[in-house]
Amino acid sequence: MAETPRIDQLPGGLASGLEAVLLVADQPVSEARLAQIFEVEEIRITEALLALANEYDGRDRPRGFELRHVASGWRFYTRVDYADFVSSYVLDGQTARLSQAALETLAVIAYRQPVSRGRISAIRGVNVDSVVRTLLNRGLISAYPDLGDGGATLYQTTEYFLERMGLSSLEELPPLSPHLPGVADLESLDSAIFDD
Amino acid sequence: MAETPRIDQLPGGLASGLEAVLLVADQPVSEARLAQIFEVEEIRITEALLALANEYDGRDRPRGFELRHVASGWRFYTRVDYADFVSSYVLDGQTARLSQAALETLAVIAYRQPVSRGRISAIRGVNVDSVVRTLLNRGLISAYPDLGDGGATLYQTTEYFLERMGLSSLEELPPLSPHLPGVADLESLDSAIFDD
Amino acid sequence: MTATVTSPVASDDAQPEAAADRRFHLELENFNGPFDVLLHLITARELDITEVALAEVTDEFIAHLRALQARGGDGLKMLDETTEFLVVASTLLDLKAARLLPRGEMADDEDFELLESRDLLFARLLQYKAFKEAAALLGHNYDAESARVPREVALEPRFAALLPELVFSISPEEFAAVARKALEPKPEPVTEVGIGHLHGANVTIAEEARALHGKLSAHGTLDFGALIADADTQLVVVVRFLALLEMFRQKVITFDQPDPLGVLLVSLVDAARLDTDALDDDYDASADRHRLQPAGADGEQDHG
Repeated sequence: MAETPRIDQLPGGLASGLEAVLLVADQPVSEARLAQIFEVEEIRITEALLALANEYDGRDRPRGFELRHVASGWRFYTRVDYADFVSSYVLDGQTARLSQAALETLAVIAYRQPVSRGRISAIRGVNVDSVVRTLLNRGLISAYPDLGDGGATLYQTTEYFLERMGLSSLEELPPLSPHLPGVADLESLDSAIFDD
Repeated sequence: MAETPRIDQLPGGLASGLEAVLLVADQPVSEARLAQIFEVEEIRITEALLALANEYDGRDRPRGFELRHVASGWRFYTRVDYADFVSSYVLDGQTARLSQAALETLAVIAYRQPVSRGRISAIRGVNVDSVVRTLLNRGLISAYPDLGDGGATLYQTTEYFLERMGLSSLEELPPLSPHLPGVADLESLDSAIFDD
Repeated sequence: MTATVTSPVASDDAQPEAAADRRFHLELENFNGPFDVLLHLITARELDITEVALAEVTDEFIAHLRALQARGGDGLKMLDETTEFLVVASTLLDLKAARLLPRGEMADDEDFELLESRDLLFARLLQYKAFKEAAALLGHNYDAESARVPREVALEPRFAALLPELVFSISPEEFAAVARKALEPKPEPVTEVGIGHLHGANVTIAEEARALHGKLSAHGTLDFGALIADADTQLVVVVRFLALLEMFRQKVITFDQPDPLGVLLVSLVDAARLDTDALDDDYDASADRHRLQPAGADGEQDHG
């Protein structure tokens, strides 16, 4: 790139360009995609985003919005401090809480995906049909693509799950309790008893 | 109002509070409404908004967004200088066809309007947030006028939808078979799902 | 908040007289199944999960099971729940029984089996505990994130206008067909959680009883080890054991165990008494008879 990228010829430069694009984004936007749009190196995007996020957090005052990296990219969010005011403006399904049963089921799916309802039931010791339906409706889990082997439907968490949990990837999930036997052991444990 | 309003006790104060609410506002928000939300005099809202708009226009750099007063209130818009980049983001990956998911969602809205996203999700068994946004962007549906009851946003089909369908009114939509569950049944279905 | 489990009766801790009254009384609806109850019972006693005072916990657990059954309710759901509890309860009972017997040397396979079933129960309990902790973390994250709202608003008109003209040529009739399909009640997904996973796909007490009957008819007397030598899963072992208990009740066989924790000999006494139909009635809910659930229970699933 010998020429100056177009974005650098504008008064606000890359920082303002990123603000504009992220303002219309209705889902996280990856750094790679932004690099393509602005025709600059990805590293410049990363640096600019980090600087922006930093600036919003309080160069002169903490802004009402923050820039966060969740799921697979960056997105504008309202800042927690103003949650009361925001929620008095928007009241949607967003804030509906998850039941204990839903959270436990979600945890099993998050750590064991892709996983069948039978396996989840075995781990939780109860039937999970209706809870799985709730999680599907909420968009927190989805059916794993059919393997075509006639096996039971498997479930996995979605990108939206990552967003809702404020995680960038599944790797950020904290490890399960250290007392737990190794994952491999449990797999065999599960299948020894509960395979149907 | 003898007491200090809550918003003035927060680090970013009214300016940041306004940023937060306007960030998630889907349509222009009136100064009266904002005054209500923040429990301050309307004149303070007006002043704060003007100051913000001014700040975005260039105190240190022209931001990628601007705050504009349109007919019914205030809203964030992208700054026109960056329109090229925003367009290339918006157009990327857009198709001229409605996906099957979008079509089904549209059908549910057409026959059950006005209807909330939660209800559509319950009917379709998946999260429909992004599909609903696509339909909104395409002008096929619109938000039902706010009932002011703090309930979830409801959606309805638009005139443009009728035009595209070649219909002159909703009554011309072919009737569905009589065995489909009536609205009452769906109510109970929904509550069963959401109470979980 | 290390390894503690939120106790639905935690408020009782504030009252000394409630702490003294260690009797088991819980809001059943607060629990998420047998592991939840078991965990609660253990933590309520501040016991190390690996050194549970089995006898006490077992008694309370059985009491809980009774309460659960007394509660009644939707047939299939009750059956599911009850059977889940039964698995845990029977394992606990097994272990309790072993504790009551004199401690001996590890004599044979049965001891190992007992140990194995204990380990299995604890492994499952630990596993559940780990997931419960993970759930608490996720719940915390979820609630924290609820305080942030992502920007997701409709496109500004000038960008919406840029979108390629929609190809949208569907007749009203086709559109109605789409609506019909979308609004139709979805068939319930096949439940995988009947009692199928308890008995495996095709392990039933009646069948195992028939098989055991066959073996015993051929040999007259066999020790338990021989009767389960070809069992390829723990489940088959458990089911055969239950089958033997039933056969004992029907006076088909007798048991003889010369030494504590020694070899368990099983002898056929009256082959003609075996009534496997009765076993179907009692145990096999996937057979045509459904004695354990009210006739015409709603939400019955098709297992197939």
